[in-house]
Amino acid sequence: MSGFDKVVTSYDAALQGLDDNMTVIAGGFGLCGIPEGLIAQIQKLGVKGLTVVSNNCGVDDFGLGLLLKDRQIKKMISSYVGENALFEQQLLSGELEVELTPQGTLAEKMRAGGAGIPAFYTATGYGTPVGEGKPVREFNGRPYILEESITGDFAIVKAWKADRYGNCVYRHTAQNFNPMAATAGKITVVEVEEIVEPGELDPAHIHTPGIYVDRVILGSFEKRIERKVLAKEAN
Amino acid sequence: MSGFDKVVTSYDAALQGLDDNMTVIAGGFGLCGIPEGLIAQIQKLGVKGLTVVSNNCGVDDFGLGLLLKDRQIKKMISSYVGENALFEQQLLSGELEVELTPQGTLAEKMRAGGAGIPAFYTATGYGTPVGEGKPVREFNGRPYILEESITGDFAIVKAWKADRYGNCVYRHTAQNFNPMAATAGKITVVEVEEIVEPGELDPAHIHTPGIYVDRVILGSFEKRIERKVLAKEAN
Amino acid sequence: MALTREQIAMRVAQEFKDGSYVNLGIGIPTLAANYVPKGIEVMLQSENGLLGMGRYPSEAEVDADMINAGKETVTAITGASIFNSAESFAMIRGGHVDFTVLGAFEVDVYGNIASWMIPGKLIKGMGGAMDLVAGAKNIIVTMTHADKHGNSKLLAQCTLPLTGVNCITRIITDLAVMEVADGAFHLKERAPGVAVEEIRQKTAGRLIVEGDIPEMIF
Amino acid sequence: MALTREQIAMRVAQEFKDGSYVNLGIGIPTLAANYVPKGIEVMLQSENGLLGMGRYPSEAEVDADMINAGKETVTAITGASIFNSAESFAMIRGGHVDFTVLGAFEVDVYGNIASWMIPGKLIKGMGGAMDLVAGAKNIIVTMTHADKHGNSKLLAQCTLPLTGVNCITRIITDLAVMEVADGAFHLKERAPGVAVEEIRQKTAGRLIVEGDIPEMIF
Repeated sequence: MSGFDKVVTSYDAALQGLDDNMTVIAGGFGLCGIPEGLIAQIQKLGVKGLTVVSNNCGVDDFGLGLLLKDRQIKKMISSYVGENALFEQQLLSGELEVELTPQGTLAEKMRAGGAGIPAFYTATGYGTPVGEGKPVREFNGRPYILEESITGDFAIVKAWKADRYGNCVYRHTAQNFNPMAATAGKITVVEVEEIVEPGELDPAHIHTPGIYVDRVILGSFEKRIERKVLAKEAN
Repeated sequence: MSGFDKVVTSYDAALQGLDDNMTVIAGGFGLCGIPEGLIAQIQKLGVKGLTVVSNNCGVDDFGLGLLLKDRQIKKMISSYVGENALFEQQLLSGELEVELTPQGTLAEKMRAGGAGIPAFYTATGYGTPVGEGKPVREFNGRPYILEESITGDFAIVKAWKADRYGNCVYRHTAQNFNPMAATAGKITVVEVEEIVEPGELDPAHIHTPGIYVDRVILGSFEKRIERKVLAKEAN
Repeated sequence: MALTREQIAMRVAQEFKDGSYVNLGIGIPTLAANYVPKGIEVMLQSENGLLGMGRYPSEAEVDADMINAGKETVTAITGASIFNSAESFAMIRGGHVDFTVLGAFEVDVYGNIASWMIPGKLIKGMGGAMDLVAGAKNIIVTMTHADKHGNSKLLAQCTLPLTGVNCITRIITDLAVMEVADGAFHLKERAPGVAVEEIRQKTAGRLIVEGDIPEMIF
Repeated sequence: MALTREQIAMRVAQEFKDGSYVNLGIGIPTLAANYVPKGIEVMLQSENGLLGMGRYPSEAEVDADMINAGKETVTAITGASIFNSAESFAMIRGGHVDFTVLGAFEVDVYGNIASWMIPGKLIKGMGGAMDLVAGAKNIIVTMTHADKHGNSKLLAQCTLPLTGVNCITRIITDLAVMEVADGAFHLKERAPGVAVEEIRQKTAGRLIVEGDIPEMIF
């Protein structure tokens, strides 16, 4: 099935077509489950004016923080951006625009984008700054706000294993936003720890079916830990 | 963790609280992945005036068709009800109300019901009888209709395996509507082929986390096949 | 000569591009899977939750838990994935399926399609058809050009309850291949031996014929 | 005496019912996990996609792919499930989590809560807090009754940007347990040795004190 072979062998090929002012949706939660090599490649390409949709924006010297450092990001759509001094500077100086979005709404916006749902109602954010200017409608006596979906020119995703058809599985909590991001990119690129042959992944337990995936690249990962906390007593 | 032990040992206990005029959401696609024992128990209980939400309504003498036979169903919300002569009779005689809902909209309505999304926009059904009377809104120049979510007093679900905490996995295409149904019941009851101990199911590959499940019962299944079609040449 | 069901299916299969994801409706559309041209590979999506649908099973392979959207026993190819109905229609509604092929009672010059209900007769329901026509990137309608009484199914305006609006771009009948655009059917190919005049006669909606219309090649 | 952080956490833990699913915010709420009463079992949900969060790992168990919503390394209990963020917030938004415990800057008599932003200072974002207060069945706010300058955090109306409206029903501070209903705080318990008068003084919003107010029991 060569027509379905999504594997590319260089980061240049993985992000071919990425250009200035595009929207990039990135998987990951904090530094967990982030497509490290794809982020590095975006840094290397030097594209500017990006809108980046990601729950967080990395830290100063790792993850999406690298793109902040090089001033490649025009706008962030995130739920929490608190681990980043550069972010603070660029936000206060007006260089960086930020659209803070509740975490669950952000996840649902990505899912909706991939699923052809242009908008949905949620109680989250009603009566808060998040709800300002958004249509309100009552259902069963409770007010809800209308939230629109998100799609991107590119989605960059980190999976554990993928087969050549682009079927992916994620490891532990490195799953997080990755499956939704994968559905919402016009071009979806997945960076993985291991490429397996079709049939090696159990069909009933594939997290991201290959239909969502355009390119798969074998990466290598530092997997930096943001907050290492240990049990007080050893087991 | 006895507080989380969802296993019940009788069908009476499994459907305790089910009463006349309630809404029941049922998993299954055709006769595939249907909670056979729970349906039989509803028949035995003889409750009347039910609204049943299910993609199909079984066949004349099996699945939800049994509840039609005993005139227990007041209203069906389904996408396709074409395998059932009784259904036809009751519909034409005005005994049975039916709300035909596109299959993808039906699945999304159940998911939304479980996920606290009261309504969503979809292009499906716009300009057709399905869209009549529903609010319309344009996004990027295309019209979409507003569809409201569905929840039920009970959800009846068929899974392959569940552990005592209610974590479930489904087998092959018997998954279908079951995971969405499981999220959308005030009381969700899962009938399974096998009960396993917590830890036996891989945490990353659980289809329905136990938080959605109230009761688990070990069933036995006939698994009738609706259309057995064989390959022309033997392999 | 009007095409047989098999020939319509063969012509449909010529539309597929290598590496496409395809959802095939019941009937002629399903037959198209048998005629995918050499060198072209497609992956079949079945809307009950299967991507990578395979052939029908042998007696030993029959499994009640493994069916397709037509409720027939089926197998999965190596590299298939299986998922729930919400995920399946997220794929469909989200435009990730490249081709949808389905039958119809009527199609009109605005790309409207009626395929699920004939008032007065039994209402069986739309199943996944409304989602498919609302979501797929390319929709191909297959049908006979006229019904058994000779009434055209290609209309100025559909008369039956619609399945979807402004969504059909390509129609393959027993007589012709047509595109739908700008309020008209555009004749692209005719069945071998079928005259343009016959197609014109059997097309009730506005038909545009530009230049020489080639015969289909099989 | 005002309660310590640990004592607030202990009192919070008394709220939990056996077999409940609980989401604990950062800080005092997280401490509550250490004080769950004997005979009561709760399962912890972490909104990054983990149901059945366990203790912190040993050095050998540390895994970069296994973190909680506070981005700390963590473990899972036997019988846990792990899922994506959309599924995690489907649980939260859909009302499947029984208890949410979180801190706040301010709460008012209408059950409004402000907990995520102080204008003029850095905006870090709301994370999952807005979803949690919109979705959970029972929300418990933990905080000190007044700030370090003695200003009440229990107001007639919140002054900071809100996290959610009309959602808080129970507040546990270093001085008191209160319910929020009908436009007032209702005093239910006081910290051992703390007089009703002190609570009244430090509560800016309308406080209703009915009958004898018992001391908390630990």
